[in-house]
Amino acid sequence: MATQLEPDVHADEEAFRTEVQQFLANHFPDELKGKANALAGVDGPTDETPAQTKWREAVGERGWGTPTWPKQYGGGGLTKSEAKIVEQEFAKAGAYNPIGGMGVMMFGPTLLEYGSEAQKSEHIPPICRGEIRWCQGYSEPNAGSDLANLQTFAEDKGDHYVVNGQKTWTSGGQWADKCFAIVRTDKSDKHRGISFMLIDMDAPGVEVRPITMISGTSPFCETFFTDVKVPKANLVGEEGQGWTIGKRLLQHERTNISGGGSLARLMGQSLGEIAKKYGETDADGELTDRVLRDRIADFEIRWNSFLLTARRAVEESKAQGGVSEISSVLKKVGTKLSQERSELLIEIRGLQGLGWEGEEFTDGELEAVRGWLFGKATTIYGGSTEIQNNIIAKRVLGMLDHQ
Amino acid sequence: MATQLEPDVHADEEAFRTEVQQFLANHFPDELKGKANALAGVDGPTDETPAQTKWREAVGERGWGTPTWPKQYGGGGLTKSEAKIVEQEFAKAGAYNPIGGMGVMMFGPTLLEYGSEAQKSEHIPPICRGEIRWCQGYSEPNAGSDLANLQTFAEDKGDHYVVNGQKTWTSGGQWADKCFAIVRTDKSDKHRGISFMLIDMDAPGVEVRPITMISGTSPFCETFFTDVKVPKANLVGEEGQGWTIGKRLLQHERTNISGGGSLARLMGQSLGEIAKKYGETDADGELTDRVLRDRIADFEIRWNSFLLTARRAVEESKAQGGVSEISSVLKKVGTKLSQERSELLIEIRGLQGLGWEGEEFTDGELEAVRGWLFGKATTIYGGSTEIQNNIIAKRVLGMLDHQ
Amino acid sequence: MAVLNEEQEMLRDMAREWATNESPVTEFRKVRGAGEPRAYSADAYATMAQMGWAGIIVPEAHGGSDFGFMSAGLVVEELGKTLTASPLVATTIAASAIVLGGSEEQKAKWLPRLASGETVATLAVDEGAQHDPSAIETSVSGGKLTGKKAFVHEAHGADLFVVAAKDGLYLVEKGDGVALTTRKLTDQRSHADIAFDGAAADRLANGGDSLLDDVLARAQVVTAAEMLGMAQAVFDTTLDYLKQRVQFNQVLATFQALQHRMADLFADLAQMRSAVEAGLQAVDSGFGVGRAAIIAKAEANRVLHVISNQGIQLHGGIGMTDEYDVGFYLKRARVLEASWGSSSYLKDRFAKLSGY
Amino acid sequence: MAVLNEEQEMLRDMAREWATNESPVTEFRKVRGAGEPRAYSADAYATMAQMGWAGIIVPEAHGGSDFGFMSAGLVVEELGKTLTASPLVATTIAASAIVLGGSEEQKAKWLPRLASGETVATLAVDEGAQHDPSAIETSVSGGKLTGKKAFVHEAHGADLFVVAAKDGLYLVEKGDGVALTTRKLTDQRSHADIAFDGAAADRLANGGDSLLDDVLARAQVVTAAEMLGMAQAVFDTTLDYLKQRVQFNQVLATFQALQHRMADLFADLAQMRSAVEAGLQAVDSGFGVGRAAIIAKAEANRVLHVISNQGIQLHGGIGMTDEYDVGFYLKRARVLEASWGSSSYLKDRFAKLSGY
Repeated sequence: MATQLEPDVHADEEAFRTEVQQFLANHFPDELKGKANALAGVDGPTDETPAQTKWREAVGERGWGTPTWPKQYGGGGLTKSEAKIVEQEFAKAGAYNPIGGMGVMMFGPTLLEYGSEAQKSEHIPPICRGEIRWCQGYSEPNAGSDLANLQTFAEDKGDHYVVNGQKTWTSGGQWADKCFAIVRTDKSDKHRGISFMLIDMDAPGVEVRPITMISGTSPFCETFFTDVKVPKANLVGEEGQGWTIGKRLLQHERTNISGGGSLARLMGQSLGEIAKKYGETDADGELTDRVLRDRIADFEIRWNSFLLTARRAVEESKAQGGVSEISSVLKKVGTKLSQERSELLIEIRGLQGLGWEGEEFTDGELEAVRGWLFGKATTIYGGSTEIQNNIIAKRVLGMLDHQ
Repeated sequence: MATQLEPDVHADEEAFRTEVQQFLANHFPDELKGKANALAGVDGPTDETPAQTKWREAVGERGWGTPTWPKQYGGGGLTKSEAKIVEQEFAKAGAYNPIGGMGVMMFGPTLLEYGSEAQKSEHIPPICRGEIRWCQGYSEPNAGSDLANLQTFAEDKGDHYVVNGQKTWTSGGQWADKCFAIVRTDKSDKHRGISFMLIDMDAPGVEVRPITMISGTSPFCETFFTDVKVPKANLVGEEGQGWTIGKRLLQHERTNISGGGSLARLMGQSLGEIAKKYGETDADGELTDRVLRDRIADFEIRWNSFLLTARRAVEESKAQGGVSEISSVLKKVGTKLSQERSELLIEIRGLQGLGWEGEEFTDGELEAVRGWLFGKATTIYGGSTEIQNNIIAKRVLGMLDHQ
Repeated sequence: MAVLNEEQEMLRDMAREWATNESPVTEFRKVRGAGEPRAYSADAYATMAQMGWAGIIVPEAHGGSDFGFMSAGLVVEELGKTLTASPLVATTIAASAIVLGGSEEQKAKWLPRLASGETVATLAVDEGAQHDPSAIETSVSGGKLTGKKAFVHEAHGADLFVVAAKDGLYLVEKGDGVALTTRKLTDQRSHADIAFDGAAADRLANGGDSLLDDVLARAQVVTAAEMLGMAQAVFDTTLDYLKQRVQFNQVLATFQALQHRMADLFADLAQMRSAVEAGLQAVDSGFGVGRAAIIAKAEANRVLHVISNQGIQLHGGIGMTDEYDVGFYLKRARVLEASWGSSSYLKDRFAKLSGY
Repeated sequence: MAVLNEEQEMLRDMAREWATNESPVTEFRKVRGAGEPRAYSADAYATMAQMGWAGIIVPEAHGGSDFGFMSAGLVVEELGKTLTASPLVATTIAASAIVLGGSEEQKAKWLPRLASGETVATLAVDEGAQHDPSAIETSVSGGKLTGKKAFVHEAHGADLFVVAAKDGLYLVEKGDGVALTTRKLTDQRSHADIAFDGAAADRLANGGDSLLDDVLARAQVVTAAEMLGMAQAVFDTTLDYLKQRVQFNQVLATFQALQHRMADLFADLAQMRSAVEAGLQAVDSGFGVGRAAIIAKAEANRVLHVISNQGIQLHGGIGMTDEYDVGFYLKRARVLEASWGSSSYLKDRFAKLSGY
């Protein structure tokens, strides 16, 4: 499908590629090579080294951490193919993208779509520069899967709201500067009584209590709001539009959970290879434990099939110009398989695979245990497997209550 | 727990044992040794050989085919321990019990409990003599799991009813003399509008159409009733009592499906032994296919555990003087396991395990295929697995709709 | 499903229309009723060949359309949906062996006949009840092939056998030294053991050492395509049934426990379709064929097994009757599951290819 | 559950009352918080021993009650329900080795101390991360034992080790030539690798060739009893939670999909209980012990695995927090699943004993 434009595009792209290479040579320090973005995770605070700070600032200035976001708000303003080049060159140089977190993954795209000019100008640039961390104020003790049941109330006081209530599962709440939250502004209408607003985490009346998880980490908080003043300027969209905006944002979350991205990284190493390290092999280099070998192959075949399904969902969506109906199964299947993998990984290692701490365990072993435990959450948050099943049965298969 | 009565009881029992042995010596012909009761199955008509007829008549005359039923109606009138002796001595001699079928397993016990004196005198003796075959008129096309939805209607005409409607899954309907049926006598009350009545299969207006199953056999029929006259004498219990009586009868059915009896026979041969015939073994006599071996062991461990559960249910019921709550899982678990076993049995044999007919397949192989297919019904009839799950969740676990 | 080009869409639509209108399951009932060992309608196969389906993977030079395996899979899937009995799959697999391994002369002789439907062919590899291409005893000496092959698909209608011997694949024509013993399986299609006793054999000399593996990969993906159609049909039928059947004054489809089970099956079916389509595409692209074919057939085995069982259970009693079609899918399913590699065989192969 | 005699009912009720009132999971939280490698409360264990629980399988002549394994299992099950941290299971297993294999002198010396709780003992068999009694390298020469044992339960509190060497079981006291390396596992209980370097060892000379197998069978059934208590507790807690938690204006327990899952778990739990109780009874009767113990532990592994996972899922987010107890069961579950035989080890043994 060659077109006559190709040579020119190609030339432009090569020039841009050289620019990125030059930038990396000038700004990316060798000592950070192969390191991951400390800001990206939700499970730890961030004390940046001076080198990390410098690298973040350099990327932030260019907007290349959010490459396709509009330049006027601090994004890179790049085309998709340019963004691809940035990604490729960063990868070649072993450089991480220092801009990340929920601001980039969820809040930014949503605000770009629904925010006012003033809001975008205020909030997007610091995200692009990696200066501000956002957290999500969605779930409440009695509004988990049934999110629309939320009770946190924002009372209208003229030029501001006064917010009272409690949020839970606030990811990184203890380290966040700001919170995007859905709150109730009208008690008479379950869905249309919800509004989307932005709350300063250091405002008086905001209290944060980290929740320790079974994995021993505390990536989430309970967040209590007591008479917290929120200026009306911090309402995104209209009053009552929060359910629509909030759900749009959840689509970004779901894509992140199921979307191969983190899962594919997680699955980087073949279970077969790991099993060979921990168990016996025969003269052909095959695992002598044929039962384990069978189970690993069983898993990996299904995992491959899942990757093919994820790819197919993308292709179908592109071709149809809408979301493919099989996208509905990705979260359900991907999270189940990643949990299965974690269980197998532990089992392969026997008791050595159940370490909690201590030098007798490798980092990989300990991480696998934390990952196994923390991974139990993937079938619960972002729409539990049960909710996914309801959605598939009712919306995709048409198994409606009334027909 | 010796008591002083023991010696006498013992002497009595020994005398009875001798009587049974004598009876067998006099009446059981060698040519029937090891044969099964042709009448017991639901899947074939019965052309008895003269020897079979003689043996049936001999046992029928004594009432030993229904050993604990009252003597006045043609039963054996034996105590439980005497009945045990009959069973033991028959087994020793390789003699089958020639009295069987739905009359013995389900209808007889129910009629003995709910029938009038006249009904018992009329219907029980021919059952004890193995002269009459009964079939079950329960399910209808729109009353399967939801049995109470049945529509077959019996109109009161003074001294008789006129029955119109359709039954399905009438086991052995094409070979049966009589049918015990539940029919509607009152359209205004779902449960209390049902009555239990006895219908002659050769009455005018009764038409029977055998249903061919996926296994190729036709053990069930559709039965059509068109203006069939049923005398009021054939109503069992009161009008409107049919649901109670009918459910009681189903308890006998359920016991038969799950109760280890037929299942234990089915499972007689170890899967491991069969697999050794079809697959390679190593020097220790172990299956070289370790994956298959693991799956067989996995199955057999759970099967053993099921047998232990069935035994525990009996022990608990005895000790508590009521039905143990774990009895509720027996049907669900037993039928699932027997289906799993059938699938494994086929898989062990590869394509040789999928024979439909022909001399290149052994009888055992062909039976396994029919059994595999027919066995799919066990999780459907007698209260499907889904119904069992509802019962367990609601009645045993108390997960009620309103609480 | 996979994104198709225009040609493929036309082909798929044509196959769907034909299968739905001209070859619903009642046609298979007729074939079964006739009780011939060949177990297909020659007229129907002639029509299929006229529509070009027997030549989809055959080069244009030899009378085919060369549309490739993805296209062949589309047709086979549609035929699988209605359990159409025909030697199309067998002939396609056999043709692929000639395309890969045949000399120009062999291709010129056979491929046009296969593409036109004039000749039916089939692949004979296994010598026992389990798929095991490493255990071949059949041998050839002086152009004469001797050995026993077990459970050969579509053997009764076949004029040409592609036979695996110790040292490669051979073409053997029906005739002297070729004796069939019918093996009637639950699917009530054509299967036979074949005794070759010094039958004239013509070697497929091209295709290199991997010829047998390459042909088996094609057998796996095309069989998986048939299984995909079957699984889809059982799923669709079951879903329809649940939406119609009322119990306890409620449509079955509204029971949450059944909704969640259908959601599980829907996800399984999505996985199966991705794997099967990727397997077919891999054959066309030539990239990673062996592995992709194993994934395709393994997922087909796994998912069709589950769906064929659940289809029966969710239909309840009527699913157990011969009058309903769903049982036919169950019986055909197990035969295909056991052909060209059971699940454990495939997992063993996958592990081997993955190096563990 | 099994039909109990009066003695057993009293014992079970006493254990249940004590565990519920004196040793709920908050007590384990205290132990965990204290962070000592021994990981149990000495006071609590002293109380348990006073109630006679450390001597349940010890003959009366040696200070025990000789109630047997079924009785020991009842107590262990109750303690498992509340995750009571104690060396009771380890000591019971070690005591059984002395009962079976000890000389009169050894019995007289050790059993009274074990029964009174004065001495804590544990069994050390495995030398790697997987249970494998066929791979023992530990050897004894001139009464001195040398070798490495891995992941020994309750090692930190133990004064006495029952150690498997190539030629049998030996008693080794804490002290010279015995060096512990703490191995902190997810259950945050006491585990350690032990290096024995010429430690004084006293052979258990009775019990015959099958001594190790017999002791391992006892380890399996008692461990399975702990797992049974854990599974029951997770099941009960989850059921309670589902009956209380409201979502979408509906109590979770009324959702049919959850009802059917709980029915499945209830059936699994019934199977597990039957297997575990039969295993304990088999040890007491002496009939079919090896096989019964494998069935018990295999079912315990299978069912606790499923229930511990489902318990988390059905609790939703709060089940993921350290504040809720359900995660503790999950973490302890995997450690016990891997101890004295993983599921695949047990299935291999079962097949061996069944002759295939």
